[in-house]
Amino acid sequence: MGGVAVSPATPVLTLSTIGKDYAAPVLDDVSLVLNAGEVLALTGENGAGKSTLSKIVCGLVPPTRGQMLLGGQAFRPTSRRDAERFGVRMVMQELGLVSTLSVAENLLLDRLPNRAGWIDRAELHAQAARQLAKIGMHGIDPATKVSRLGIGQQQMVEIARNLQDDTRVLVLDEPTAMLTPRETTHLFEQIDLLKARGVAIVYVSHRLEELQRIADRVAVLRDGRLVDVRAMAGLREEELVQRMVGREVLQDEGRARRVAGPVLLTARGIGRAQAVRDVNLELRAGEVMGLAGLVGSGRTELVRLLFGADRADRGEITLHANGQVTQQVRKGWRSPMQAIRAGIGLVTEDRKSQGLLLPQSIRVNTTLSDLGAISRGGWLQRAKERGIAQRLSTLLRVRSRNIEQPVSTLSGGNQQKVVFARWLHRECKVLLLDEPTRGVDVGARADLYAELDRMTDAGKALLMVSSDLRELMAMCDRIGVMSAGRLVAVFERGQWSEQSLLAAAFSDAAGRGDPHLTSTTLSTPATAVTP
Amino acid sequence: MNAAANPVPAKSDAPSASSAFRGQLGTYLGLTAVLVGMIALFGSMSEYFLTRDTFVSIANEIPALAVMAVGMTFVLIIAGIDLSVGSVLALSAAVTAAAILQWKLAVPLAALLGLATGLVCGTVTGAVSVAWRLPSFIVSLGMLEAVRGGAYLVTDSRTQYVGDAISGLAAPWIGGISVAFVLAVVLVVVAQLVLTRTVFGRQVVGIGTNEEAMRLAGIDPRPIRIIVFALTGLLAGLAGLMQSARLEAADPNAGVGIELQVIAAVVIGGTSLMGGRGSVVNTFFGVLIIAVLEAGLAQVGASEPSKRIITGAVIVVAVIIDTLRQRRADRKGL
Amino acid sequence: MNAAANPVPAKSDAPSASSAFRGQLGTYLGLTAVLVGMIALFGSMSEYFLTRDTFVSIANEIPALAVMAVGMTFVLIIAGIDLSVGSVLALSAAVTAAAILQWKLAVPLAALLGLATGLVCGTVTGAVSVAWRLPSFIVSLGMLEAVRGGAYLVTDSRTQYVGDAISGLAAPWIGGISVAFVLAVVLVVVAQLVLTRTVFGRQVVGIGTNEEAMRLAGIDPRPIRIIVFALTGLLAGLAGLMQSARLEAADPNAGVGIELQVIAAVVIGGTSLMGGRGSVVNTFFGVLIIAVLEAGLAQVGASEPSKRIITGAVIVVAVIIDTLRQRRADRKGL
Amino acid sequence: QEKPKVALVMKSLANEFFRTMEDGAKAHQKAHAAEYTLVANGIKDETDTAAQIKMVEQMVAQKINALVIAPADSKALVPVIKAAIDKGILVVNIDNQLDADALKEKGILVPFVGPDNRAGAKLVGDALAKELKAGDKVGIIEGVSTTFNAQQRTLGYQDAMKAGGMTVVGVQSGQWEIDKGNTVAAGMMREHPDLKALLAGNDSMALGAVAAVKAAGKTGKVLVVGYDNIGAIKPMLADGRVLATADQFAAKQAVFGIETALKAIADKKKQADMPAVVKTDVVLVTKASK
Ligand SMILES: Nc1ncnc2c1ncn2[C@@H]1O[C@H](COP(=O)(O)OP(=O)(O)OP(=O)(O)O)[C@@H](O)[C@H]1O
Ligand SMILES: Nc1ncnc2c1ncn2[C@@H]1O[C@H](COP(=O)(O)OP(=O)(O)OP(=O)(O)O)[C@@H](O)[C@H]1O
Ligand SMILES: [Mg+2]
Ligand SMILES: [Mg+2]
Repeated sequence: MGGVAVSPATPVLTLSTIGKDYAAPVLDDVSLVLNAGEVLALTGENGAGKSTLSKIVCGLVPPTRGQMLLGGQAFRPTSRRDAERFGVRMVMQELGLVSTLSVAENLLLDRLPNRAGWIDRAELHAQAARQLAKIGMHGIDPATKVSRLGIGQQQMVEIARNLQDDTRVLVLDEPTAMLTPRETTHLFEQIDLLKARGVAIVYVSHRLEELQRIADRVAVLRDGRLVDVRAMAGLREEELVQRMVGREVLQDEGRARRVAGPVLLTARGIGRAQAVRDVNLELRAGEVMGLAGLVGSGRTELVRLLFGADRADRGEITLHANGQVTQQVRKGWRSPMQAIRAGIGLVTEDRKSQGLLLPQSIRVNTTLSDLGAISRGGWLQRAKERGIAQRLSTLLRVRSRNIEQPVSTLSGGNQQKVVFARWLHRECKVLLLDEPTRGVDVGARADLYAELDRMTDAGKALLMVSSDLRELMAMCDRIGVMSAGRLVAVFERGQWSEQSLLAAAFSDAAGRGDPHLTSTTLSTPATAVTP
Repeated sequence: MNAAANPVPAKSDAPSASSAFRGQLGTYLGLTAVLVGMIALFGSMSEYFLTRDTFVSIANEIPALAVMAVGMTFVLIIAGIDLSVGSVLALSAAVTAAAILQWKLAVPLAALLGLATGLVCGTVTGAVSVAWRLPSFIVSLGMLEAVRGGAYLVTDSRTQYVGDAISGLAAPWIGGISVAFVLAVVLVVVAQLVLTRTVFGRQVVGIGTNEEAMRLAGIDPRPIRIIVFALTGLLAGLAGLMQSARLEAADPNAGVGIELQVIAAVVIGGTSLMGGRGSVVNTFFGVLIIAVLEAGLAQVGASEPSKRIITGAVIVVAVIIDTLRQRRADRKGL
Repeated sequence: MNAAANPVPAKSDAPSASSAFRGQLGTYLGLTAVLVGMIALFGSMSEYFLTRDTFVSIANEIPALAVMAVGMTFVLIIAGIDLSVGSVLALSAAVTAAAILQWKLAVPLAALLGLATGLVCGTVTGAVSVAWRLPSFIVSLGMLEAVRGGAYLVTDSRTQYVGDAISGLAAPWIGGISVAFVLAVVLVVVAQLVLTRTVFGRQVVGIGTNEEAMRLAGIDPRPIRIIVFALTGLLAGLAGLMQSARLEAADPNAGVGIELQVIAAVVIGGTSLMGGRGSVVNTFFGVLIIAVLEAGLAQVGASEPSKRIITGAVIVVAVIIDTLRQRRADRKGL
Repeated sequence: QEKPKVALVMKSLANEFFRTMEDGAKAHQKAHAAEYTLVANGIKDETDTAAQIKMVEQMVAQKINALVIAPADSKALVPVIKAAIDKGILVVNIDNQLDADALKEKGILVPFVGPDNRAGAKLVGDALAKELKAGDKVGIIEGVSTTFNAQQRTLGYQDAMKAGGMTVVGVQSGQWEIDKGNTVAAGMMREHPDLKALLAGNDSMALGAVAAVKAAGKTGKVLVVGYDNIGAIKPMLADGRVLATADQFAAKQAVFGIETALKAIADKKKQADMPAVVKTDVVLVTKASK
């Protein structure tokens, strides 16, 4: 349906000349009006200030300058709690759940139903179930511990937590970054309902196709300044990208297949318990293989086995060079160290818990994968280290004050770039990338793609897991599809279509007669979901 | 279409009541095995170990340790630590004794004063560490020293003999079991319920797991932290009363070094020092293991070096067994 | 258009050397203030405190504590803890003494044997906690007991008089300062350089910050953990030598409870118990604060209760002052 | 009829004094193996009264016939001793005398076999006084201040110093430990550069004091005395770094206690009929002795 403008605009929230300084200004002179019943998309490059602006609205961060008006009254929330009293709520970019508590307890964390302090479990679970039902999570037992949920389901719980009846303003900061198409669909249905109730919604995302589907207006931030606000209807994607980055971004959808070189890595019958079942695959020099599949289909598990992050319990991995077998390991690698020594790298899916040393600097995080290269006799060579970190950080356009900035203070997308930079620092022959562009903006994505191209040109083999089918179709030479732990199909460039990929993704589940997984909308959110 | 709405079949797992119970039993399996093994061993080494007398005397020895361990479990769950419990125990006992002997207060009033002393000490530890956001390790280490000094002052560095005025708490009751033991068991049960069934308990677990998330959810962690330390102080005070009831005296050196024993009991029970995870009932098993070990070694008359070496080994082995069992269960559970 | 294309002006600012130096000095400001304050106070209370003798004798008393604190700093940085250092100190001293007195080994050989004992103890703690992934708290608590038992066995629970065979380490050297002190200072400097300038140091800090990330970056955390504990054991062994050199005797009860003092020194120096952050030089300041406090209180002849109360208060206040200063600096820094 | 079973409960077996006591008792039992069996136990930490009480309770559970105890605390052990007596166990008190008032309140009598620490300390103090002049400054390093023995020994030292006209400039606790004794001794010498002697409550602290004297370069100028006559002190006595110490015959004390108990059992005596006090010897040990 695109963005059909909602009729008479009643301003709910007005921002005027909002600014925020950390060491340097990160937001400056932002003025915006948010109307009842509209979805305002907020977009812009990584580190443009989207999350910061959202946090200011929701009381998490005090603005350095400027005022806000909520329903005509001055609005100066001092905490998230304070903002929520006024019906201003936020789904944060980073998960904020308590992993040792149950889903129900997380949903009602600050208002557990109780009698004199004793929790009323029946009531707790009933309320939680109602809230989960709202976003289509019927099957989840509210008593399940959050630590047992997948990352996508956790995100849904986080969203469910903020769907309160009294909400006037709802800010969603990259809510779909970890969701599959189906979950995204449910979220959009919910957003439509909220809109109809007159809730004003701020929607932060890098997925431009989503914005087409959901947003009424779009606001673009660049370097902390608002560069454009306009109606979504009729806006072409290229135009939007141009606004965001201030430059042309190459979109090579119709690229030709790269010339594949010799096989570098083969996996035969590799598997681990039920998560990955006897997968065979080959990675060739100079090409990018994609891995598509639903959440929990085992893609992450598979790349972790190929990297030795988990130990396989069957199968073998073989490395080749110049047509010769150079190394063969039964039951996979013993450890990541062994795999890395053999020339394999992995950009992990969860950058916070598995990728980064958050309190440490960009420099330290970048050089971590190969300390040998920046040391002599065990002593670090600081100048050399700084040089390398500086070069990579500039190359990937990491937005930071300097390379000594702790990565914990970087924006999400820039953190992702630092993880990627690490594997540019350490030369590897085979690079495994698990959702490498999650939370990365269009411009930076293009930079990253260009970097991947350079790597394939240099004869490296790449394996890329992504939930974004468009990205896979744009980048890959072959796409493997996983379903319920099996690699069910491998498509060559030119042979695939969105439909065929999705059909494969659902095939195994369907084959085993799982009623949950058959008859749903098989598509990316951008195209097929439209009612 | 609604059925399809749920991508992950979420394993339809409201664990049924009976399986939950089996699960619970499972959790105690590792520790129970260690305990039974130890009892069997000591039984085979000493003809009088497997007698009612032995178990009654063990039961009457543990209340002080158990009560402190209950508090310490909560403290460890919020990722804190309280090294001052031993000193607080001594000071509370000292104040009670002084109240009876010097200030001539009635016994119940004196006992209340002792408990209040514990409460105040705990509150100070909690408040100081919260106010300046200091690690509770260092604050409670400071308290360990300072409160011990206080105990010396109050007792004039001499054991104060109180007599049987307060011995009621330790007096044998049903079948030789003392009131203190019953009280300790009741406390364990209540504390476990509080931890799992109350708003406060859930907040404690939440703060230990992800304090920032709790804060963002609008729950102020600070008062909860302070309350946990205050309760631990109160329980250490109670332990002081229990101990002086047994000794009929207040010893200024009571409980020196006991903090490590208390923490060992809690950790043997599987509570994590990193916070967020713990169970009071499991802690009680840890207390039992330590108490049985101590009693058994004394009965068989082990030499000092072998006592030490065996104690060290048992602590580590108990944790290894429990950890391995836990891991097996986790793997099956997922 | 190009300017816009590069969102990162990358300000070419590796912080200049001089500002880095000023930053460094700043870090020590809080602790220096506490230290100077204490010295001034004791100076005003005792006419003989501000003399060369006092400082020389303090300098000669601290090496053992300082050396153990260096090891403990590394252990805390990897988010571990080692409670066994006091027992290891005693056992190493005991083995050295036994080697000299009973097995009639040459003194250097005996000293090496003592150091090796420390190394082995530390390696065991590290290896056990790594192999079964147990909290080092509990493993080292087990070692605390078991190793102490070993010390009793080796000494037959009797203080062994060694005489001046090994007293060279503690003998006054330049201006009354002992070799041990110089050694301790050199160790502090070297350890700080290792921590900040070597691959090993970088790995230690990384493991303390996010072990899983390190593993996935290709660094096996296990050997590094074991090495850290092994080094700590070795340093505790060295402390044992230093202490027995100074006292000319190996006391089976040496170092009882010293683990808390060592950890206090490290934490006063700002190292986090949660891992990932710490500085050996700051630890040394912590050691100085504790040593000056102890020596000062002994010199002014404070009573036992007041010693305790003052010690507790100073520990907490020192940490508060340092924390406040640190926070101010952090705010300015960002 | 079975052999009687005697339990010996001591303070810390990590302390040389009690180790010697234990060895003496075990040797005696070996020599009289036909007459009785022995369970010897000590606590981990000398001041851990509660642990010692537990130990007594465990011994009662072991159905012993007699208990020979060196109480960690002279008052706090009385209730549990009363409980043991009520179960028909004969109790003999050694080393550290139980508090008379507490015993009276409980209405029990417990024979004491042991030395007089105050008198012993006075012996050592007198020996030191001979080497000093009236008006000389001395410092006392006390054991754990809360223990009865520490207090008695300090009193004995003070008695002797008062008699000799010396000035006691300070009493500080060295916690019975060599290292703490060293720190305290060093502090006292700095504060009183004209200090002439250090009186340590046990030999471990005396060892610490000797090291401090050496470090201050005052060997021979500051005299040191100790108490207990442990093995490590002998070379120091020989070369004069320690002037004197006292021997309480640890090995014999336990034996006397055990013999008192065995005799009562043989004579079928009741607790109340046992002799009240058996004083054991304390002798002064100096370079000259033996
Ligand atoms: N606590 C902080 N200290 C210093 N700088 C900060 C802090 N928080 C954010 N910044 C900086 O503010 C800028 C804006 O960050 P923000 O998270 O708002 O970006 P974003 O637009 O949400 O980016 P992304 O798309 O990657 O999520 C970034 O350059 C970031 O480094
Ligand atoms: N049925 C399920 N219920 C709950 N959790 C599940 C289920 N299936 C898989 N998971 C968990 O979801 C996570 C995702 O699985 P995995 O990483 O192997 O697949 P993926 O295809 O990479 O998914 P994602 O898109 O989330 O990365 C895993 O941690 C897995 O344990
Ligand atoms: Mg963001
Ligand atoms: Mg994945």
